[in-house]
Amino acid sequence: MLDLLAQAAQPEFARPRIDWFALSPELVLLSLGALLTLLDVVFAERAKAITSAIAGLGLVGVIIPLVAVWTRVNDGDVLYAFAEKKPGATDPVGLEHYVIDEYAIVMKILFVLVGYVVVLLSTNYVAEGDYWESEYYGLLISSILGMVVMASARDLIGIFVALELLSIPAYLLAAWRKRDKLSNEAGLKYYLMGVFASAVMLYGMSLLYGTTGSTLLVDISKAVGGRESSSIATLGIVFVAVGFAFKVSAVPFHNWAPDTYEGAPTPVTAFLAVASKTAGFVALLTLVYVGFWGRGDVYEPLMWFLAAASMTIGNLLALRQTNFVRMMAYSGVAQTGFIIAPLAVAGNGDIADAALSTTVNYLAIYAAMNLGAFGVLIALARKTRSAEISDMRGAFHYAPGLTAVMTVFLFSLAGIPPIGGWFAKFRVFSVLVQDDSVSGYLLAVVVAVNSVIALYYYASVARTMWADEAPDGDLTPVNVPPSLVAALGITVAITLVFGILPSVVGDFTDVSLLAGG
Amino acid sequence: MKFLLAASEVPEVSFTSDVGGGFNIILEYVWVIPLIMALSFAVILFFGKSLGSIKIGDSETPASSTIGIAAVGTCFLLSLWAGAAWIDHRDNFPEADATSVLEHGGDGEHSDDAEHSDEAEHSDEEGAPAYFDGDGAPLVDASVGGAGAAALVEAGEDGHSEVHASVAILKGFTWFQSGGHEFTVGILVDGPTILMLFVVTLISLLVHIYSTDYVHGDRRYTHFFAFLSLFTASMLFLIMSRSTVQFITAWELVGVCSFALIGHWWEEKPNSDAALKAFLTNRVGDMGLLIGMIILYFAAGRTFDIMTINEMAVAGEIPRNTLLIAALCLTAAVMSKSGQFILHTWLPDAMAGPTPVSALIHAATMVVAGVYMIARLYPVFFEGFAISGSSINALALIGAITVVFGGMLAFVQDDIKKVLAYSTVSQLGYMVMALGVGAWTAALFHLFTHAFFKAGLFLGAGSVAHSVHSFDMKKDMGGMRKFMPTTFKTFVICSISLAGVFPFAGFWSKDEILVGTGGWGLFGGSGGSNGAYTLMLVMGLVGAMLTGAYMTRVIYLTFFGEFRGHGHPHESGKRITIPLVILSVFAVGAGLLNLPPGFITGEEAGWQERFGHFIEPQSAAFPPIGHATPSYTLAIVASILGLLGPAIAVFYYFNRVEARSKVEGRSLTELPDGLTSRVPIAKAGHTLLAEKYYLDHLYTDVIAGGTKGPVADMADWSNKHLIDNVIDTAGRTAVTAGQFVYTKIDQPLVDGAVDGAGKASSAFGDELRKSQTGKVQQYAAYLFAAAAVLAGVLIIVI
Amino acid sequence: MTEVYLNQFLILAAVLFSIGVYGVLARRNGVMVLMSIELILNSVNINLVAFSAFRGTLGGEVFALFVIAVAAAEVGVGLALVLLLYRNSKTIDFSEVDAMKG
Amino acid sequence: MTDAVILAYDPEVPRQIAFFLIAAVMVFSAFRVVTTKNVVHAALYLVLVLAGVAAQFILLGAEFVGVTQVLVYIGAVIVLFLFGIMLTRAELGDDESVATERRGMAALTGVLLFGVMTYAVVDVFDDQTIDRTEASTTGQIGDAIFKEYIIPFEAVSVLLLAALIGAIVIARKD
Repeated sequence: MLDLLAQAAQPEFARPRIDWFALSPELVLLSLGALLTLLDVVFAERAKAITSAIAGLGLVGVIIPLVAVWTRVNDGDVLYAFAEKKPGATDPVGLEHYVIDEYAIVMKILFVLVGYVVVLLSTNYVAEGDYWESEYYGLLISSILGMVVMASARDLIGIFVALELLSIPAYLLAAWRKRDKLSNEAGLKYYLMGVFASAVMLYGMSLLYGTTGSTLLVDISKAVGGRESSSIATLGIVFVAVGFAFKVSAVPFHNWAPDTYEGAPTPVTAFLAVASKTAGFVALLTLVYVGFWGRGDVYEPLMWFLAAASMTIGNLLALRQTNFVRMMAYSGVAQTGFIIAPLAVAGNGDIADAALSTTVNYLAIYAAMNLGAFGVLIALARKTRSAEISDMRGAFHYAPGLTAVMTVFLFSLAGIPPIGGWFAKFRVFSVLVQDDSVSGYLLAVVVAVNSVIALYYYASVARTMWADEAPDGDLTPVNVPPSLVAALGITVAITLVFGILPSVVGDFTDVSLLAGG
Repeated sequence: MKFLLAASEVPEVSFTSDVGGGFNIILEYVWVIPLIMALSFAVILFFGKSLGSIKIGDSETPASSTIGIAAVGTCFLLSLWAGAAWIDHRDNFPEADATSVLEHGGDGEHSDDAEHSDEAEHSDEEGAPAYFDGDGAPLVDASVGGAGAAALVEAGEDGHSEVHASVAILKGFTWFQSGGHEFTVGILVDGPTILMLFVVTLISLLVHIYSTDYVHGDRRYTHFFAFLSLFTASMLFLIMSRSTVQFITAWELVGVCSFALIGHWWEEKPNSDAALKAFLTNRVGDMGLLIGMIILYFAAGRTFDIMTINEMAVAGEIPRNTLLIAALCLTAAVMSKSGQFILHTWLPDAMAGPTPVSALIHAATMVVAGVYMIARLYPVFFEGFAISGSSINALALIGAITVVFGGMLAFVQDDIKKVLAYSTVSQLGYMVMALGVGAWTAALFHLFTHAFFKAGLFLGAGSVAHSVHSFDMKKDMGGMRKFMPTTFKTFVICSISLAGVFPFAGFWSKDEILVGTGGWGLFGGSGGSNGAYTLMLVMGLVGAMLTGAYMTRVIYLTFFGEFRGHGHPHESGKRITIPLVILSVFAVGAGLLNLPPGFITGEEAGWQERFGHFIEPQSAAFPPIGHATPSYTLAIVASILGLLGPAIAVFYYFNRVEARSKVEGRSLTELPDGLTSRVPIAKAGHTLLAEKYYLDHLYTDVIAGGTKGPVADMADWSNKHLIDNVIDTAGRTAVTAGQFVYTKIDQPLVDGAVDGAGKASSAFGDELRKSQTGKVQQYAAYLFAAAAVLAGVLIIVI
Repeated sequence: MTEVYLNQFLILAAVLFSIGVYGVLARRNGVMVLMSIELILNSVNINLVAFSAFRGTLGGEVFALFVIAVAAAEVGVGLALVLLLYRNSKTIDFSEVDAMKG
Repeated sequence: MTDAVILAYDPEVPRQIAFFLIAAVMVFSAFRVVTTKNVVHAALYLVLVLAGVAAQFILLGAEFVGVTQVLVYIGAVIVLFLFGIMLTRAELGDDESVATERRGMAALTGVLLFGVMTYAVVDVFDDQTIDRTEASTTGQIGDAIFKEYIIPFEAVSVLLLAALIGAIVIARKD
């Protein structure tokens, strides 16, 4: 073995120049994870009380370097984490493997914010539920780290590793309620489906690598884009997309979602439904805009199919649910369809930019309204101990504030103006129409029809909460802990602001095309 | 991404409060009115219950309704002020100037800079700041002169500018810019806005007052008033929307309120089902609205501004086909919101809500939102459907069908509110038909008069129902005139107005619509420059006949005959009857506002067409509104036909049914099929018998007794055999036809299709659920197989 | 002249992949399903290394190393979950894990 | 090193013979892994497949990957599997009761996937050959990992730690 290593007779290893500033958010996040692990090791039980506070504060702390980097990339500049001196060049050339552009940083901020809200949602839930606490937050942080890495990763290996880094902790968290068979089942199903999906994705990646011999997306784009159609490229693109279609729970790769959501601890469900899904979209967007660029003939019909199928089937299944979490799972499937829809026309160069910012915009609004809905559920479940819709009857009579906030989230999800969700849907519509193609118009009609169906189940929940009588006339108020109040405050504010005053935050999601795309 | 600057990038709101003096200032601040109602909603929702009751006079009134009434009362006063200010503003609008400016625009001549400055100066002299808008220049200001004409100045990039005159008041600012879209919001105040402002606040005020009694003691009293406030706010917001986005927002909001209020009594499943049905049916139309508006957004060069869209549509800058598609999409929205045939089914179901809600939302205001939308975006429809040149178009046809079908359906309802609901459907059909044939003013006029008499009818029905605790005319009503004289009188007045009897309000507005169709020149009417819509005229006349007939039936079943219910009905309290009286006064007199030209001569000629004068937009952004020449012939023919329906019904009910009731000794509601055998006459029926003879005698005196000899005999014979049979047959046929439409077409087909779509999607959902077996390896099989199939298909296809 | 074809490796990988897929779908024993997953992941590695040799670049080999590392972690997690299942339900039969459905 | 020797004096024939022999063993073993009723046998067949994969890597000139394969898979993963088998006390003949249609579904899916994959690779890489002359060195791989793939590398370390901690929490009795 040593012989083998010694044999390495080749040019001196040249350390690439590292842009520590650009990497600072990741480093802070990494330190946060390490700190949490260390605290657990050193102080054991005594650290329990403060782990969630540290996790939350730490995530807020990550915002600082993120915003600092943001000001740098604000005008469409691109930072490269690594640069190397190429022969003949005076300045180091950035390596395209890890890129911090406007898009990446916006998504990173979104992930960290979502992570923060999830920590807020988890604080009391985990502390009162007798879970493994510090490990919980440690895994949460490492999953968020995976997402943050995903936003910048621009090569196959980076995307694969980031995907696994964000998924593996999530598999475990879904099963975190150890003595509960349902939680166990949830984790197992999620794990198995996740592994199968990443196996398919890996096979696709191996083919994409095979087309060019490089793992860099920009190189792959050169090899597959604009060329004659090649079965390998098509197979590779479809298989890789399948891996992320699973992650975003698009039909027909959605089956895990309702089962996992139902069984997993509710804050983890919120995390899966929002952060994990967003991460899948981030990868999908990166791939479509960088890796598959020029192969619209493959991914456009694929995305069209996924969008239409997800919307329709998700909605039809959501109609029949009696459990709020399962309903949200299917509604999430439908929302996935709405979010994918712009990608079905993204190949049109004129509207590629609009399609990208539309998707990012939808993701941000979706994150706020979905997290909020789960937050209300967590708060209500403190009293009802259930996620059945029928147990939310008459919530208005004992928790008017929660009911009002929930109504905002539900109506936003349904796309009623002037709440954020409406604006998100409007932009999807407008991108589809702008494409001015038959497929675009058809998909717009599918979106329209599905918006009609979707309202039914959202409105039914609102109706149950507002108008029914509370079960057994029990009107004891819900004790909502401050962290939940904070989480709901943040999410409801974002949901409303995105709808009522989008200009305040609208530009947040107006990202320019990805670097290299 | 200049995110840090995002907030400051919004153009400054610059209101120039120069409306020619203090009085007209309200026109620039009408947005305060919905704001008051929105505040009222918030206050009632969050503090309503904790504020307890307020003692007014001798009765305890919960604070929530007091807040609501105070708010809507203030709004009503502000609306009156706005109306007065508008009259002032409009009267000072120099039509001659407008025309000359219009010609500039119409001829395509770009006024040069000198002219432009002249115009601007001219405006300044009159105290009218200019409204700048255009591609290059940001929207800086929108304001209008109170004392004079407002000028709509379009500054092109090349310095050229077009000057359009518009009497409308436009104010607004860019709400936000995002993703390449610019969203403007603001107010657009013109004739229709002022009209609706008055109608909405007045009816809402009356309904608020009425409701304090009607829903008294309801456990959701507070919520009821909160949602009334929210609804009023949304409706007011809708009518003054400047941009289509605002319009959609308000449109959805009124839908939500309607949903919440229909489902006020959730506990009963039919009610909640009705609310959801209403909501869903409306959503179908909402999608039409959304798609239509988005088409217009792109067609008009990325703008949501209603005035700009109108202007471009008129100027022919949007291709006809685009307008046609947009108009068709919007028509879907109208069909659902304004209950046009095949999407009307939610409206009768919506009667599950409390009666004041039906009066406010499902008769007078929300359901006319669709009509209002056509009126607002009229150029789109006018150009899209080529209204001026054709003799049939989608809008007119849908309206006409709705008129007749709605009227027939109203025949066979036993629920008094359902009769009124179908009647509303039918009347909305008139409005849509009027817009379809180009009679813009007539449509809005009918909207105006209809609001009063229909609200009056609903509230009257509610008053009766409040007393007998039921809406079933056949089971629980009858003879109510004895117990509720005020309700009876107002109800009859409103019914006469609805039936279009001279000189009640309904006559004038309906006549104007019929004239506006321009059909059959033999009546002397002419639809102005628009086409001759003969079919619509016929349908309209049939509708008029039906209207009188079904209202007669309602009046008979409710107020005549013997009381068939239980308990001791009594007249409702003052808070219920006073709104009824007010509404019936309007139902009588509102028609005088738009007397046709030539009806009055001499000094008072100024009263002619006042309504049209104040309501019609004076703007380049509007197609020429055709003014039909009124026709005495048509008025007489229509009146005869309009009275023929009620006459048949009167004979059928007051004569035949009444007689049979006497014979049977109980209060009947319809004639039993076939000739029945003699039933021993009960003592209780004696008075009725006498009365029947009395009526019969009168009838004989009038018709037959006036003549002698063979004529009298002949008349007598024809009365006994011919007229009797004809009327009998006509009545029976009408009932059968209505029954047929209701049981064979409306319920199974239309309603069934709507329900069926829901059921089918549920069933499909159930099937899909079976694929969710819970077995993870099953899921894995889907995953791998789907991956393989998707890849395979794409490899083969590409 | 004998040639080493790229396709011989790729088809071997495809065979292993398909056998693995058969395994994960047909097996009921949880541990055996996990073993089948290893078959799939190894087939991907064959692909990667074959392409690496074919293209003469290192990326594939590095990728394969990462796949090996991640696969090890995945097996660990998977076995932990199967153990948990066994402890809670006294079975590792995946077809009995269907408490949630519909 | 063996690889280099083979390349030196006989370029292709022994390699091809080795490939097909190993491939045959691999396919047979893989087949047994998914069909044998005995869990322990399945694990042992898996060892054969994994070793075969390592051998193929070496045939392809990827020595370092091949060695890692042996170390990680046969050294660690298989041991994990055996522990898993023991801890779950799996019975012999466990898969006796598998329904036929389930096998049919699984086989169908497998064949479908195989068809699509094979079609694609045959379509594109019809008769392309691998003409690699020298094996990649460990040093090159190390350089690559610590240069462009440093972030995935660090991420994998976090991943392993997280998986370790999480797996312990999940699997331990408490």
